Amino acid sequence: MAVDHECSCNKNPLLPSLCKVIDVKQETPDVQTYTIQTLDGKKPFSPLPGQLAMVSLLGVGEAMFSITAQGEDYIQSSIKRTGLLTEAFHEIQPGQEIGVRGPYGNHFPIEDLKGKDILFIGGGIGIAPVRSMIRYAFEHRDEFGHLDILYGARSKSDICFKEDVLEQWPKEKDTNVYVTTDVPSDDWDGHVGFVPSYIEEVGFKPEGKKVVLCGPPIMIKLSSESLLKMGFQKEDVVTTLELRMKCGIGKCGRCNIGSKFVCLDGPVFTLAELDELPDEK
Amino acid sequence: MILAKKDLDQALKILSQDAVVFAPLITLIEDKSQIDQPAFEKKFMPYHEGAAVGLDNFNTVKPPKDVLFPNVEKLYKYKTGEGAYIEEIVPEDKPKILFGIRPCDMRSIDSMDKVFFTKEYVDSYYAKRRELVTIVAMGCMDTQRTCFCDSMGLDPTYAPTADVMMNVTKSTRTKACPVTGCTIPEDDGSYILEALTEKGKALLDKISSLCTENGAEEAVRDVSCSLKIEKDPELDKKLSKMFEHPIWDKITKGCIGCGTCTFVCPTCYCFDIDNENYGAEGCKYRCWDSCMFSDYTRMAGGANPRPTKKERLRNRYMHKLSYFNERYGETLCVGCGRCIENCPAHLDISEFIEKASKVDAEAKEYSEADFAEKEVR
Amino acid sequence: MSVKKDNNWEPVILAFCCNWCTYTGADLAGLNRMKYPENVRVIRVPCSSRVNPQFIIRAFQKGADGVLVCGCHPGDCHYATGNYYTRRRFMLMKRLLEYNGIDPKRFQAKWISGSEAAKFRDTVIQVSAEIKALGPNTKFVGTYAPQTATEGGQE
Amino acid sequence: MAYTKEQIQDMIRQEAKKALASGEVSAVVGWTSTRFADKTKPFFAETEAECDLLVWNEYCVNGTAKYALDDRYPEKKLAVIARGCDSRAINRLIQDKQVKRENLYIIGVPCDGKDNPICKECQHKNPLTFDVLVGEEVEEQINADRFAEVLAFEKLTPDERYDYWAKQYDKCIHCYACRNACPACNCIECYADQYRTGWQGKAADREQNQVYGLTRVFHVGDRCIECGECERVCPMDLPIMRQTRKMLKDINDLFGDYECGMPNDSKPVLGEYKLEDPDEFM
Repeated sequence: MAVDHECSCNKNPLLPSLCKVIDVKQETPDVQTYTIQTLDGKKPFSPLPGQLAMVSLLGVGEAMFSITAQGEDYIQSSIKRTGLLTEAFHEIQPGQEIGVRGPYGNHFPIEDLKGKDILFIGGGIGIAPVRSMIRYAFEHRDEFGHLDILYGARSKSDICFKEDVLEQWPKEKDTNVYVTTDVPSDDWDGHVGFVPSYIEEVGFKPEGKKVVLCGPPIMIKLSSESLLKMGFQKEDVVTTLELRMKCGIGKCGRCNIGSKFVCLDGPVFTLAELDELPDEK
Repeated sequence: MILAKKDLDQALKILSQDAVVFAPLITLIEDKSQIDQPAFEKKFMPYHEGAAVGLDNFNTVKPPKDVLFPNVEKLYKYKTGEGAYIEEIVPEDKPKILFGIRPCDMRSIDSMDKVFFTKEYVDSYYAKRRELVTIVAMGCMDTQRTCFCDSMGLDPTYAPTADVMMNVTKSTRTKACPVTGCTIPEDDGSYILEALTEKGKALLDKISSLCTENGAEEAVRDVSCSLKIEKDPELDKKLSKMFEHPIWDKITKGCIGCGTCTFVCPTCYCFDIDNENYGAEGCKYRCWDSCMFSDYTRMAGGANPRPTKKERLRNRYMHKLSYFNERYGETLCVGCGRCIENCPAHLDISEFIEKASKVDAEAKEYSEADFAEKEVR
Repeated sequence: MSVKKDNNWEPVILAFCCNWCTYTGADLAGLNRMKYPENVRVIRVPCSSRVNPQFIIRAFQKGADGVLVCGCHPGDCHYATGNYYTRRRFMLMKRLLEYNGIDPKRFQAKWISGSEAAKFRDTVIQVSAEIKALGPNTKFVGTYAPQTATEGGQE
Repeated sequence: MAYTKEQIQDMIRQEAKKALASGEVSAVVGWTSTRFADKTKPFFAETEAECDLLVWNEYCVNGTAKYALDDRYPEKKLAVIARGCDSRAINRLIQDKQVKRENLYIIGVPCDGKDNPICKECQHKNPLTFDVLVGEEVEEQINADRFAEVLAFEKLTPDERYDYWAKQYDKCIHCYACRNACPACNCIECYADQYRTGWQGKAADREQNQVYGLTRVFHVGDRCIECGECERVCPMDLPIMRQTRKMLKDINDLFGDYECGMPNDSKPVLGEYKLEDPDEFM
């Protein structure tokens, strides 16, 4: 049998390890953040910013979620209530056991981003994967240039990670935070409008700047158009995709775009790489 | 080595002693009401004494892939709530012999090896089964009308990656079976066996007492497929530029969106992972899935990147003929013809290959009438 | 659940009971301290027509030895006509199951009103005795129970 | 004098061209030849030249009606070449409110039976609903006994029956061809596609196949038009009609003579009731 074992370990990549949720935080009416630890209080694994974890609620199902943050002894995932499984997730109480396997996928091109100014753009729950990179940049603040964070949510109550977005991040050194909501509300005195138009309004300069972009598909599409119009190069805009996944290891077949698998070759792609693939996003 | 046909059963009996031998067995489907004619089914099943082994004639409807990649495979058991656990279910470690698969099916196993063993992760369930399997491939003696493997670059009489290659010797003549109408040997011809790997040698050692050394016998190697198709050798590259081509609209119209083609395909390896619960306990299993189903790519919330059969069939054909080439360097269609024979809507991948080879990749319009003169078989 | 048929074996009977009649009837049986075999598991449904024929197949697969569907008498349905549909549906389902080899005693339907506590008791006693006489159900038995879950696929 | 196959084929082509020329029709669904003489495939003729590819012979076995569901809100009509069974299938879809009659242009063709065993028991060879009829009506089979198979099977013992079906469901590969070919299976989203643990498991093993098989039979049993597509398309040759016909037979026995897909708006048996229905649950 002529097969090349690229992986030296004998681990079963489809077998999750039993972990527990130690904290549940209600971010918005339909988004919760789960802090996950192994049963003996350790970190399940150490992901790089942008990587994914396959989280399973035993007896209900499993799905791929981006890892929004990690600490010494935990990882965090933020989950929006959209379907059956995520509805069940929102019933979770701290202490519940879940299965976790990962980390999967590639990650944001840290080496490429180092030494450059970065513009982070997030829309809605799309800020979740971006946040892992933002946190990384803050933890290694000296290795990066000026940081801009532009975040759009439907309304004030839909802003995820309010403490970070509204309080913590604006205080960080050499960092500008722009927040916009789609609809005005009485308790919101910030900018109102959609992300793509806000990008143009602020008028970011493309020189020496890289963009990390994530949000709903239509926002990614329109924001990319705005960015390209403003002179950004396709190679300088990275985005992260989401498709239905089952195995997470590039075997089960469904998350392909052309010959690439989002779970293995992605989820992070530059716009230039996406251009090479069939239009099936 | 030479094995007389009459000794085949004896050989399988010996091999069954310390392994499960999966061979294409012909079974009668019993219908005690005797309404219908008795139906025969040919399927790769564990050999037992007295079983009718059908090595010649038509291939099985279901490919032999489920010996390595079962239709349903339990991955792990779990319990939720109090005393929660996750416990791996390890495949049984009994050696298996896959006996008498055709070169097309052997090639499909090579493709599956590439999928499950390479690209960063090794699928441990598949790996475990694969290691325990010894494959005896059987060169085709005659081909069905839907066979086109030689147009896809295969040799219907030789499978270079098998553990043992088995061919009939030239003297064998056949006649029609008075009961089933199948072709059966007229005389006791023989098989010529050649070990291609160490595993194969070990297998042949077990039955060496039944065999004689090669004499003047020659293997039947002058078999060629009845279906010849004109395939552009660069079709994979051409197709990658044809994603928006109007041909897709036309050829997918007749498709009914079932999963027959994917389940009878020896190379389709996509799977789904699901669970079945019994109270707080349950087990996670994986099972064959089909890219032709709507829920294959549908995401939570209802968005679906492939909403209609056009996108789904396009993805299937592109995967077989272009994406897989790009990723693993070979075409995923081996030309076994199963999907052509079994498609409810009589779609024909070979017809698509021919048409896609001929059309202009840049064309904005496409009409079936351009291919009006059809070859009728 | 015991698999062998022995004297201690007790059948598992699943009873789908309409919330408005039979469930109240069963409640009344309890209030009156009527005795009936404890091997019946009651599932309350809003109407007997809520019972999907699939539930019955699933019940057998997951270990039930018998299934009982109970609803209001025709004409008494809380939703006016629900049990008329039930009647047609389960007359066909019963025959289809029988055609597929299930003993008709294993699947029964009965109209039991809220005041018919005694009828509920008698039905359960009768069904229980009948199924006990038949022994454990061996048809439509599932393969996913964790205690039997081993390697899948090939037989 | 009866027309020959070739004459009917020519007339079908002419009608198809006429329909396309009217400008009201986007495509004509019929059959075209494949590379095998004994197989035809469903075909959408969209241009005049493509109309000449339409064929009519004993191998035109595929049902054409279900393609009307591909586009539920069409801008133009879809022309369907319909045999007797196809016209019943169209009635089925209309009665189930899945397509509108005005969105279809039906080219009816009386059918003398195809290379399909179910045609031996066909009750309606002539189209029941059509806009234009090609050729002339054929004689219906009066003595075709559609329940003979069921009656014979009922005579077996319960264990024999169970074993038979269990073996059949072991064969099933869960491809859903029966569902996708069936004109009565016209739910916009099938329950089997709605992923939910405990509903329809995707695994192709006996347990899930029994659930799927029986649920489907029960769901379509009272609306079955007996075209036999389920059985024809099954790659594993499951005798699906043997189950469905059992339901139809019981319906006939219990609730009176019943046939589906007639050009009236009768409700399916399980979708209505009568106060005087027999009752055995007292």
